[in-house]
Amino acid sequence: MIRALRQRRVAATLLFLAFALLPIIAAAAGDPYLVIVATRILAFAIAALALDLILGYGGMVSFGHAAYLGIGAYSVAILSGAGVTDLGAHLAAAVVAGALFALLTGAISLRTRGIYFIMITLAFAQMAYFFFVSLSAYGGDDGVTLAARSTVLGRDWLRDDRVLYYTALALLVGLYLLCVAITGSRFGRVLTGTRENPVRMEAVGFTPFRYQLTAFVISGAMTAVAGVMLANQASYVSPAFMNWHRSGELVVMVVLGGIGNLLGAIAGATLALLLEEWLAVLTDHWPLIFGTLLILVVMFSRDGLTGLFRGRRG
Amino acid sequence: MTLTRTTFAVLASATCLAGPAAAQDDDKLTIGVLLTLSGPGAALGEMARNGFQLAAEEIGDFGGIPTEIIVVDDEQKPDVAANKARELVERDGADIVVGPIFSNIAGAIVQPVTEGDAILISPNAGPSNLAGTDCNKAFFATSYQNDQMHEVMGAHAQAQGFQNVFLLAPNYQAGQDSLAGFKNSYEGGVAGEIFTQLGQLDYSAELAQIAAMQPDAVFAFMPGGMGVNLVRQYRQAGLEGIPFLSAFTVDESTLPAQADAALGFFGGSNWAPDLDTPENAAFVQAYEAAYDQVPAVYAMQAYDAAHLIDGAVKQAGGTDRDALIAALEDAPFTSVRGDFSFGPNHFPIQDFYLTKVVQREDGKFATSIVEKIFEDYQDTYAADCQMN
Amino acid sequence: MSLLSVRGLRKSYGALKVTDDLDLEVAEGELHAIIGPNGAGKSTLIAQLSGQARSDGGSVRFAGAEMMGKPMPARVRAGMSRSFQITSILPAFTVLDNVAVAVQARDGSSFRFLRSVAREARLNEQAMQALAQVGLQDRADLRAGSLSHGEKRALELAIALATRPRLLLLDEPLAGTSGAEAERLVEVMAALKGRVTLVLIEHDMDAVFALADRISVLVYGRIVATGTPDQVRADPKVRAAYLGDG
Amino acid sequence: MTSLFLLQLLNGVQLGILLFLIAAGLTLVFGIMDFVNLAHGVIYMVGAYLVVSLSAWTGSYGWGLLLVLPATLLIGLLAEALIFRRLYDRPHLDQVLATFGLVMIVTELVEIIWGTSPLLVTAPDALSGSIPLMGPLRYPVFRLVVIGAGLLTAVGLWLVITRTRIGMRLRAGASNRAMVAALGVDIGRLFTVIFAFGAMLAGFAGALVAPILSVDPGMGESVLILAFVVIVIGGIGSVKGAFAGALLVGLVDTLGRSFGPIVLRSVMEPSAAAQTGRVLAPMLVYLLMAAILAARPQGLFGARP
Repeated sequence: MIRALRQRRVAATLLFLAFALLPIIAAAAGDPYLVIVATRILAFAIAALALDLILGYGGMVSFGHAAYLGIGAYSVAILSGAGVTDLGAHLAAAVVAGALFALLTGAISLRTRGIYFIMITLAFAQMAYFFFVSLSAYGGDDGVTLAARSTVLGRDWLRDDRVLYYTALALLVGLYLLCVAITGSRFGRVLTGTRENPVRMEAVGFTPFRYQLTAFVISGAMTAVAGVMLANQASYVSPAFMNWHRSGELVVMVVLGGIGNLLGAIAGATLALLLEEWLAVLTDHWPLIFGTLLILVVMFSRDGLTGLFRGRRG
Repeated sequence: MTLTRTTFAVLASATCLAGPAAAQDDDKLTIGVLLTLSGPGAALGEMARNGFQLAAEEIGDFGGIPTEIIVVDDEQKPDVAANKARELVERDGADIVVGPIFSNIAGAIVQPVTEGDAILISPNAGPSNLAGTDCNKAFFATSYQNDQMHEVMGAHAQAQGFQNVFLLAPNYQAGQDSLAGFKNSYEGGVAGEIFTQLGQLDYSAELAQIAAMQPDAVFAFMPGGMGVNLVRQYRQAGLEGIPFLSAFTVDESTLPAQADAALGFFGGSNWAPDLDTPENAAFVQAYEAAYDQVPAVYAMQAYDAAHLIDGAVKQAGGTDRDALIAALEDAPFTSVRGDFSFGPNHFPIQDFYLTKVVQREDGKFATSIVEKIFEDYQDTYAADCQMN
Repeated sequence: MSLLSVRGLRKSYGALKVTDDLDLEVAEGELHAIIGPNGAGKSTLIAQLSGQARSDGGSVRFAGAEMMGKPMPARVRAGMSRSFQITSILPAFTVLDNVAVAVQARDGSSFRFLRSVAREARLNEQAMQALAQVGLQDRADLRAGSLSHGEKRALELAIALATRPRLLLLDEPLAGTSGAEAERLVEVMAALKGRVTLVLIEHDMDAVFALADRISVLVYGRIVATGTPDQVRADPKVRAAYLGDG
Repeated sequence: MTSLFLLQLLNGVQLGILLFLIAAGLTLVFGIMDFVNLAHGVIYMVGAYLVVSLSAWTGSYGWGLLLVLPATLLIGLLAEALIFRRLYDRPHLDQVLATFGLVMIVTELVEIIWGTSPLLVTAPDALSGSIPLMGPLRYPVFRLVVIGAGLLTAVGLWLVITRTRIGMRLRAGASNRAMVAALGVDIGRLFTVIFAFGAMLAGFAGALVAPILSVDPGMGESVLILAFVVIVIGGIGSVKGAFAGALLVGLVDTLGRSFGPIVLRSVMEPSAAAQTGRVLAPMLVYLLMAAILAARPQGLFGARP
């Protein structure tokens, strides 16, 4: 137990250190584009982390988490359009909007179980998708190009790709630590217990719904933060951010890294995006390989790709 | 000329070993082609790729300079496209990016390309903001401004003296722009105006309303699969007595699936396969021989884009960006469309036609020019363009 | 004064009346066993009393307060805990955490997000006490799923005890246990007598007659007899229900 | 106005029946096998593509349609044996992922085999026209065929489920899997049959709508989510529920689209009404679903969990 904790701390330190050194390596290799790809990876890692909180620890398979990416992204677009460019304001708006949407849809979705829950979260995400598609004030389906990235203290520091990258990294590390704290807290224990055996939790006096809904709201708000970073990275926002395929990809990331493993979620996001990028270069027909890989992982490994390797070794 | 696809692995190792690869040296021209090659819109992207490839094979080295062409797929996802665009410009050192097909992708890639010191040439998408207030000296379109096709149909409806036209478009930005464009040049009455759901399958509810109202004509903007559904259901509902005017709804990308259901339906366009110029005849013949399909405007515009680049590089004598932009503004090439020049907003000034779906002697379906509606027509947004 | 007072409790599945106008009084401090042939509705009764299953009608008063309509968690917080016939634990948790989470349920709010729960000594101490009561203190750090069946039954009991109930509803705590394991559990229950009010459903008649202060006999959803073990043993209605004679 | 309303009602029913055809197979697999199958939409798409190729090969749409049935049944059997069989006892999450992978694979294969352009298959001439209804209103003959086929499927399914031995097992399997196993029914075989049958229904639906709808690589996706909404509203596992849910979604969508703006205009000014209508219309069926699930989490005809 203690050893596992220490191992996790070492792994986390190494992973974040690697991320921290990446821009320096990229600069040395003369390939600044790496930083751009990596920023995108960080944004998705935040989203995967948030999804893992409810999926891995809460046992709630949300198939509509892309909606929160979109909500976060549109928080940037809408506030920027109104002249508010501050990153803090964008983050705050995204967190509030994401939490609110999660509260409303979660309160209905969590009345259901199993397949119903998967389907209803998917349907709510579609609803959000169509809402933004028909919202012509913000370009509808065409989306909005951001005039500039968010500002910090009125300065346009984030224009520099590396500053944006380190901001995203700082957010990721902060949210990772938050998730570690949450999963180890009283609340986290109730959440995990509910995933294991909801009737047992009721029989000792907990009302699972409240804890699940709270976790759902936290996760939604966190995913919206990822949306803010994604919008800044792409300098562009559109309803395509909340396409249901995106929701599927988020679940894939969490599973690739091994569910209920916060570092795994980050690793899964990294792996999935690199794989996508790499396969797309290898062949036009990359979905063929990606899909096959996905099926193999599901059929032969319980703990994602990391488990696949571990399993091989014995 | 070498036609390659970026290999991430190769690039990654190359950049690690060889250092900066993004150097823009004058003895090599790099063209990135960023099109939708997977997903529901892939058919259009493939046509454009084919058109560009056909021209590239004719040209060889663009402007006499060794040329590398890198083709990438934007997956019709704006954020993916933005990244691929940056990759093309910053990592591969593309001097020119040709793309995209869809307007929503254009919004996502125009900044990464133009701020990365490359030039963006759109073989199809022509959103109003890029033609007007957000016009950009490093952005060119070989296509049209989106509204123009709709304005053609509006003018036609006006000329026909229609008093009562029913309007139909999907509920998204391009759909709303399209109906606005139609009404720019049509002053008669509107029998009804319906925005359908994006990707809608079944149009019977709308068709029932049309049947009940018996308008003089229907104007529809239903690109891709939606157009296939609408056109077939329109015919099956027995409405063919009501003239069907459209834009981007019956063209060579969808006609194989619409076939005789679309016969006699009207469209507005800047071109049709039977446009009578020698260059066009050669292009259509070569294209059909190479790809066994009738080209649509997307293929034609990408074909023109390649020849435009060839001419501009020749005139500029290299890949210097400012010289290239200046050369591009002169449009130093012969378009298959005949007369072609750029307006101050870098959108074409060209002729527009009323087209009609016909079955050719070889049994294939194509659009055919009925009459010229606008001559040397410039879009209405050019006035808003303050290019610096 | 009864701690638990049940009046006219009803529940049916379709035409089948599982609980049929049932009355039951459980006095504070007693160990009240409920016996009856298979299918008499014993487990359903526990489910209804604990709030897990909805009742069609009647009244369940606990310590003077009406419990009808309240969900299970609320009844637990009021002081009514239960164990399950089919072992219900958190298999991936350690034995200690299984109990500590029950302690946590009545010890302040669980909407605490940042402080590490593993370091909350008070929770763990109380959990250890509950484990000691059932003799599992040596097993505290094992995964609960890895325990033997008898140990799981003991853990189940420890979890219920950790909620500090005034009334404990035990649904066949000895189900599936071996002789030695059963003996241990009977000792534990004997030790609890007098400190906690117990309602015990059990098939092991030796255990029931050894432990119970009073016994109620449930047949087809009704209590047909209530009394001391000796009274029940002598009751002809009970003999009829069990032996089919008389 | 009244006749238009009646026609729109008919259109709503027709859309509903179309959705039912797709949802029927899905609800069997979801409900009885407790299996999340995202790949249902692509099987529907494959059915449509196959009918295009088979019609061209046989020279007749009718034969093509008939041949699609065994073909998709075979595809169902194959997919079940290779992949799905291993996933029955897995958590829903695994099923979601594996079938998500399958969606990627099949979509890509379809693009490789048939290309990305929309394809065409035409119904026989006798069925492609329209018949006069009231006044200027006409109704396409093929729509009537679709309605007829949908109703036949519904009745056929109802007969199979209520009147046959296998149907009895299906019903029992939906309510209690362990009990059916205890009765000595080979659950594995039963599931193979249900799955292949579900695939065949999906393929049939795809083949049936191919003459009205665009046959393109995106067609499976657009109906999949609507089919989800239908079966969630109706209650997962209930064919009756799928029928009711499909009709409800069809009617709400069609009537909402055509008469919603009129209703809105009566309570607000025209431009605001147009804007509101535009935003609300695509969300309508999802709002309907949310409302129904808020009141009945198990759907209209679903068993209480």
